Amino acid sequence: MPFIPHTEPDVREMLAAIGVEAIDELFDEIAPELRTGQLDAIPEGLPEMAVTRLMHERARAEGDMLCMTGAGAYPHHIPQAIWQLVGRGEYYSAYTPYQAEASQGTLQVTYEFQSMMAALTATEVANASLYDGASALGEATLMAVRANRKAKSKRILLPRSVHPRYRAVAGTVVGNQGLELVELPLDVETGRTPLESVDSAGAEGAAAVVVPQPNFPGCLEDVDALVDRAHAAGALVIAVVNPTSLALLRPPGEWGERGADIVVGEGQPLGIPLSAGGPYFGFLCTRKAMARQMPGRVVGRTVDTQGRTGYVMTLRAREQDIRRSKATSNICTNQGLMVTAATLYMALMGAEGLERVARHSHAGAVALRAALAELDGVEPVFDGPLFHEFAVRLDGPPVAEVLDGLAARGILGGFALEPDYPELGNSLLLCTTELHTEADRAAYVKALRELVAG
Amino acid sequence: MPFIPHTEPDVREMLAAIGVEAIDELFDEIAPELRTGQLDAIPEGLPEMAVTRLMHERARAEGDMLCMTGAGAYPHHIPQAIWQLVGRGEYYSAYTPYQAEASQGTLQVTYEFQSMMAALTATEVANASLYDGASALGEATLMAVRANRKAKSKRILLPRSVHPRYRAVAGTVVGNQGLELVELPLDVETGRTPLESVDSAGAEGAAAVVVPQPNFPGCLEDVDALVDRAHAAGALVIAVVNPTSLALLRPPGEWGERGADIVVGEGQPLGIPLSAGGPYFGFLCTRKAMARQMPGRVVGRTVDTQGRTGYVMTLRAREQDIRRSKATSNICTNQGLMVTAATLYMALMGAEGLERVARHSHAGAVALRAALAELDGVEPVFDGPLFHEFAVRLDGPPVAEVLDGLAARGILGGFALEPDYPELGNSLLLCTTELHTEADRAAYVKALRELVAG
Amino acid sequence: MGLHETGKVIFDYGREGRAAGAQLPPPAPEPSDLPDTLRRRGRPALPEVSELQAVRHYTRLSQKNFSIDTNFYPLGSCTMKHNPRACNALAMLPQFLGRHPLAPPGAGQGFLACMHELQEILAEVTGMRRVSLAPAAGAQGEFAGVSMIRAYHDARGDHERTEILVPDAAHGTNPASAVMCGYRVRELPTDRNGDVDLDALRAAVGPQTAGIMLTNPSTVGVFERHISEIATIVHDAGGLLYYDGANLNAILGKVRPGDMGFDVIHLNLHKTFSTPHGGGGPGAGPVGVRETLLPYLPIPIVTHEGGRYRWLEEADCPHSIGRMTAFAGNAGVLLRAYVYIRMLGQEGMVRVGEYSTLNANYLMHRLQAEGFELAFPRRRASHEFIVTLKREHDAYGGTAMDFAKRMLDYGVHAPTMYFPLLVPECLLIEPTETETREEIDAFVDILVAIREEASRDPEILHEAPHTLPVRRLDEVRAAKELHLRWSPETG
Amino acid sequence: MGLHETGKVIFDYGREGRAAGAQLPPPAPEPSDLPDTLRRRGRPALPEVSELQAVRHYTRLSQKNFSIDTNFYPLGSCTMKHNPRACNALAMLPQFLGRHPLAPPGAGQGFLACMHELQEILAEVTGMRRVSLAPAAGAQGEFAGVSMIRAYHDARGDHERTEILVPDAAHGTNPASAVMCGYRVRELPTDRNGDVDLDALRAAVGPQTAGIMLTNPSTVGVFERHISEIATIVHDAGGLLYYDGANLNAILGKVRPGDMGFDVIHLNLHKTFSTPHGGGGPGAGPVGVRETLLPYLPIPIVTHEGGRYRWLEEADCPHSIGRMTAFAGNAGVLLRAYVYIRMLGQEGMVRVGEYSTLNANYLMHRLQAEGFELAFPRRRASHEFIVTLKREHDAYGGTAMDFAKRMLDYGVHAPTMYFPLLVPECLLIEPTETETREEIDAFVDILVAIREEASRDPEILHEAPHTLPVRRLDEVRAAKELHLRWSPETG
Ligand SMILES: Cc1ncc(COP(=O)(O)O)c(C=O)c1O
Ligand SMILES: Cc1ncc(COP(=O)(O)O)c(C=O)c1O
Repeated sequence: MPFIPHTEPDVREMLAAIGVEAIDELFDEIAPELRTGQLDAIPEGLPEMAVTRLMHERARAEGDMLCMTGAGAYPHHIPQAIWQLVGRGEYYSAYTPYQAEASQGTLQVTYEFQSMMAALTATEVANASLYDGASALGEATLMAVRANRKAKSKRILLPRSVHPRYRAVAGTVVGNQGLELVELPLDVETGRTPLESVDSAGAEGAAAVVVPQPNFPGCLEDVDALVDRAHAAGALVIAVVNPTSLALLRPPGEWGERGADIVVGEGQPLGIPLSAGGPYFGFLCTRKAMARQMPGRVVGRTVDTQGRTGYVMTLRAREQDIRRSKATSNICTNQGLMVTAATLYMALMGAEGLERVARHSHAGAVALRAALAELDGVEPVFDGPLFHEFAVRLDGPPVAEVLDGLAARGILGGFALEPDYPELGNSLLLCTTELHTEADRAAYVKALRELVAG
Repeated sequence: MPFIPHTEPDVREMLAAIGVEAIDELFDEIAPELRTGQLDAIPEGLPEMAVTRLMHERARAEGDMLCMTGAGAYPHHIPQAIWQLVGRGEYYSAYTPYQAEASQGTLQVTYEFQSMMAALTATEVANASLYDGASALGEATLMAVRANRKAKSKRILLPRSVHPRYRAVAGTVVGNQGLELVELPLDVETGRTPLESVDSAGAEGAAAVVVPQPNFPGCLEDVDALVDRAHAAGALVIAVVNPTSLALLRPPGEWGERGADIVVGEGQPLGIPLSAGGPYFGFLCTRKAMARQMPGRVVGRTVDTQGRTGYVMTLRAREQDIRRSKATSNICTNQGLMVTAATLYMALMGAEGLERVARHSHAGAVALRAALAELDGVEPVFDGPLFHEFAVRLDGPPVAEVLDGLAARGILGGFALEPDYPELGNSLLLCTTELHTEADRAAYVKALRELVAG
Repeated sequence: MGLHETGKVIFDYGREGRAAGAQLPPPAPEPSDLPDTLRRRGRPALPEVSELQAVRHYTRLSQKNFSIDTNFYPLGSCTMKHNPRACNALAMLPQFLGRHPLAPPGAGQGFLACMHELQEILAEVTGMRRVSLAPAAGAQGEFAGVSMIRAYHDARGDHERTEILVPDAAHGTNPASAVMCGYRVRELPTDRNGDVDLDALRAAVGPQTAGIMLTNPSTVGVFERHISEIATIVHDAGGLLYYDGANLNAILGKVRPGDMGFDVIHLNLHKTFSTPHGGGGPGAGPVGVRETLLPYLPIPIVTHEGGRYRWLEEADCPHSIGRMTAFAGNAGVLLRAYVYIRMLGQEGMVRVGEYSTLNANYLMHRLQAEGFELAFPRRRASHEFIVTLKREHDAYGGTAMDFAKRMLDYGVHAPTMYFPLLVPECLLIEPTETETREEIDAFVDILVAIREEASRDPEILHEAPHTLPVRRLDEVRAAKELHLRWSPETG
Repeated sequence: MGLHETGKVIFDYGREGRAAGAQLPPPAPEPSDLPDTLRRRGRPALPEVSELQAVRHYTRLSQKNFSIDTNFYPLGSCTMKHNPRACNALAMLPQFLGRHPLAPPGAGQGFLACMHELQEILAEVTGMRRVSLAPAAGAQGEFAGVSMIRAYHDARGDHERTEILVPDAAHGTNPASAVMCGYRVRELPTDRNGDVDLDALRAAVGPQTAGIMLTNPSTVGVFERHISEIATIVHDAGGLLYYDGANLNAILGKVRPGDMGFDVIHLNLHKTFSTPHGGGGPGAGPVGVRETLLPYLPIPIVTHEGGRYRWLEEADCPHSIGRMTAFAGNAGVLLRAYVYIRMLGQEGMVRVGEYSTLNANYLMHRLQAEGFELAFPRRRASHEFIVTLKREHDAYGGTAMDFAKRMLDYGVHAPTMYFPLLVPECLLIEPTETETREEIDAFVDILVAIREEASRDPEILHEAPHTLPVRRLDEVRAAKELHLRWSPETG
């Protein structure tokens, strides 16, 4: 029997000990009419051997493309050590560290993770993960409403330059709690959020203003000014950042006069494979003073009865298992194993490695944008500074067709912007990382030239 | 610096502590004219990222074929747990267990392995591995000469039905030590070693007779008679067996009246990937009375000062590090990690699993031989019982061409016998295992029909 | 082991200028085209270590964890059963790992095929019409489920329903999720036998009732016998029934939530379908619905049309409650569950329910025979059950916590303690179907031995654990001092 | 940890009829076409366990090992340096694992390309004309190398050469390999400074000399300074020089065996090129030769002709000494070495020699400064060096063995003990280049602390280890009772 170790005598003796004749008697409290019949749609069990073959076939049916699409999920090199360690049974098959003394491995890793994330974002505390970047934004808006006791409304200003999926998810998450998400426009000239829109959309009395950096169309916002305006109006600032970019860009804890109040983002670039969209993890960092409003778990350092250092989950009274309907969030299971991977990633890369990753990613995007600008029928949508993504507009064939053409050449060639940003026209969002070589970029330019000219 | 953790201050302070100015001074006992110049043929170092891409490209350049070739290396399902555990740093990155107290993991695994191999072969003791099946045969012949003190010669009778590569390797291993390897013929009718040849080739006075089961052309030898004849002549018997087959076939410890004296074989079928030919491992089992003549390491059970069970390497006085030129073999580094994998394999499969593997492998071969016998221009070379390999002769095109044709259809289609066995003509050795489905066999039949008819 | 236990954090191994040389990309030039105002000034305080140092530190750290792979782990409500290794290996084939979430369907029919089959199989085994795999965990599944209930009422113009009923013993996520969906929570008492108090339910339902959230078997380890009555009462009042699938393991293949009258459910693939807990996550919390709630399922969902798989997204599902995460949920977890299910098959699934129930009832009877007190002695155990140590506590002073900590010394992870709250000094024990009878018997022996220790010298328990990397940890101090990060200045 | 240490063997977990259900193939019918005389009668006594039981047992067992990944491991002569994880991951890509050894070249140019480049790189870094990757370990490389020496003399009709010279401090494989090649071994003494005694060498060579086997740096941890004179003496006598590459790590990129006058060499990829030791193996022992020995290289060898790679086999190399194993040696190990070398590159290789030497000399000086006695105090250390604890032994009674066992308590693996035999109470210490200065300093502190313990209470040492899964084990009893296997009858 797959995964069940019982022998026939075991079953017989166990039933005898219980005092029943057959396993089925153990279900005798269940009304007979409720009992399941045949589960016809479920295939017969296969030995591991057959499933192995099946999954290898399915895997081969996946393409193996040169990926130049980012749009929220980024191909980076993942040092091979990471997943060999993360897959160790002691990490992989442990539960949430409820018994701290028997979980110092997971707990210390989480503590180290929090330390690294706080350092990277220049904030004071980090939680132990949320589901992903998008849901983290949703949680952050709820947190801001709780934390900003002076705010007169549950209004959140949410720039259009934030990832459309993040806005959608935030809408789903907060939609039922009376929060008002007010969209700030996108300046189609600069690709940024107009500073004045913060005031005109009602920062005054708002609970928070969201500030993305880099923003979704690949531009860099004037974060200092946005933060200061928001703060001046009494709103908190929720930063949405790409963690890799923080090796190059000013960390949100240092934006403007006082820095962002809550920082969220997608942790995937930190050692997590693309893996069709998940599991990734969302991170959330904040000021120590606001730690009690955080959603999700957090690990703290303490001592044992002998004075030795140890780690425990702490600030537990915020959580659903203790506070139930009054918890700061309903999150329970989080993305712990991904956090383990990210901790290893940051440990292996260090500041130097992360900076190199960021610089290569950036330099590649700058070079590619310049090369594409040379092509007839292709034009960068924005010309301001960027991190590692940028938009180009195509004169000729519709983006959807061009993407198909690129796919036929083995290239996952970008994200079509028009469906979410009609104002940007027939345009495409592209990404490069340290993985992309000059030859990769040249291959992309060549393919695009053929498709746009052809 | 790849893999070197030294910082600049480290180097400075370490040099100061030593009392030299530069690292190069540490090489000042080496005559300057010996110092290496540029190593021009060695490429520049690549980051892991680039090597990862390179190796993925190289891997993709490998075919992905339906493998119906055995001939000494067999595709079997390897439970996924095995290599996930074998790759754990504690097994992977440990040395030979010289400090027993700090190596109980490796030592106990080896002890369990020895127990399983002894059970499988129906012998009393097993060593902790040799390089592979072929070199194990070489070592076994040397061991037989040492052990058979009554033998008047260093003659070993070696049937032609033994794997040609094994015979070649045994020749290499013993060639310089005055052993005489006398070939026993192959009966082209039955595919077996003629019983009388044992006597006529000089078993009397020989140190040992080698008995393969199954033999290389896929036939089953009359092991009982061969063993009894050898023993009657005063020769020892060295069995060469496929470990999977022992779930179905009489184990060598029970051949004839007294059983084989030394049992060797290739351990690859027990959970080791094909991996282009290695690392595999050779096993060697024998009677307890002959244990002191064994080559290679062996682990024994003992107790610690508190009476607790523990494991150590034992019978060390046979080994090269202690006995030097009088050692039973020069082997030092063996194939330990493969033994760990095989131990896990046997633990997961158990007798039941191994028997199922053997039965499916066998049944597939029986079915495929029957199906091929129906084809025009294809004829089984032998019709006696087999384990999971068998030979077919082709009427039409040369085997080499047919193999090319099969390869073009994505099938690794068998081993050409003629170069090693001209007496078998234009024939092909085929293998099936539990991995091969009916559809695989049908695909093979179809492809062969096209190639032989076409 | 022993004297070499360092207690160091990774930062302690760092030295300025040290790096994992081969793991870094090559040096890169200073970017010239970023305005200074946007540039980071100082470097973040990340570790500066070699690959070996990182490997060694995190290998050693891992050894400080209990896990299924090393210990019996009968943590009630958590279904800590074996995580088959094939699930991990096959979900991590390079092509799956390399798939971008926005890859077009044409670039990856293999992955989509797995997702589609998984949807179908989960729908069948729960008796639901259709399943969405979008939610990332149980709690997010609850959120999605209750959101669908809300969407359903809203679509009917029924805006007066403001309350969700939740039994007092429910898992904390249930009330928390209901609140996140904008509902008030009304708690229902549990009766002496562990069932929902039907009179209280009748008194509680009304036009304000949006629905009820139930786990069945419930969190007190018994099957809710009045489930059909409950369904009728709630449905009659116009409310819907939400099924929290965290305990499905007990009844997998034996009873289906759909047949019990539930309208919407979530599953915890990281419990019933054996994906790993990973020291806290990730999980996956697919939701399933009856016909009536179909339009509201969260997106994306895989469909199979004309021989091809593709995602259904906003345009296909205009009434969907929306997206749960930016992409398609925890895809890698879903692949693991798919592999597990394919290995189990129909018969295997039924056995999960049978043997998890057998193990729990056997363990319950053995403990009872040894004189331990059960919370619900007259009930069958589901896949778990509750022991109360109140008697031991009164007699010797050892608390459930003390027992739990002492178990760690004996090499078994402690059961869930003090949950549900309504039973004093309780342990919620869930052996799961993948443990052997011998392991269960050994667990009984351990509990008996600890009780004996408690009667002889309660201090042994109170000071436990004795043999782990740390002794009992000071949680109060952790919360007071809030030391939540290492920093270069303060360590 | 603690009380749960079971000491069980895998067989103890078995029960009749239990199995790892999903890992087995489906049941299979009884084979009807095998004669009864050839059929197995009873079943072999293999474990009958579930996947979880196996995973748990072997996970726990692994934790009882010291390893590079968990501990500093300065085992002299063994080069226990970091095994980069990329080497493991990339050598285990499914396509490499799936490659049949008899696959035609057309089916796998990728693998062959790696092998060819590896041959070329190893030839360059050793100063040899060509390399064969066939030998499976160092000892097999020695065997191949000495066989080639023999083939060379034989081909010249020079059949009188019956002796191989080997320094007395040589590794045991050297004399053992020479004997396996049919030679007599004549030992050469080592002089007070660790060099070969040249006078003794001059006296020993003659027409009977087939060759000499040397390690340089030698097994006493110093560079043989008279290597050029030795080469001249042996060559003048008509003998050849064999280089045992086990210690190449110390001089990688700094001096090449070919430039020192060696005619044939082997390498231990599992030392210098960082492939894992795996608790005993597998390794790889490629051999390289000068022009004169080219025809004798063991097969197979990869060649690159007309843009394609293929194996050279018997027909291509009629004078080859033959095959070492049935197929192409330890291919998976070779792939690991290839990945490592590509990451190192030219500069990285030179650094290996430099930093392994730096670490050894630093550690040697620090220990000397702390008052430990060096075997060769006037010599540079190579990548390793010898400390003699004779003084400590005389003063306190603690042996090198006692020191070694006590080190385990401090969490470092002990150095090689009592080798080479010519230095009493010695430890051969090799820190390798991948360890940090802090780790080395900590090691010095540990040795000082142990010496202090020895002076205070030698019993602490004598009873060590104290903190490991077992205390000191009885090796005499093991050899006497010869309990080499578990059996169902006797346990
Ligand atoms: C009964 C019950 N409901 C809901 C949940 C929440 O599921 P998750 O942790 O996946 O969010 C849990 C898990 O802890 C549970 O045990
Ligand atoms: C100096 C020396 N020579 C030869 C060998 C033998 O190499 P292997 O163990 O790979 O057979 C060793 C390894 O232990 C060694 O240290």
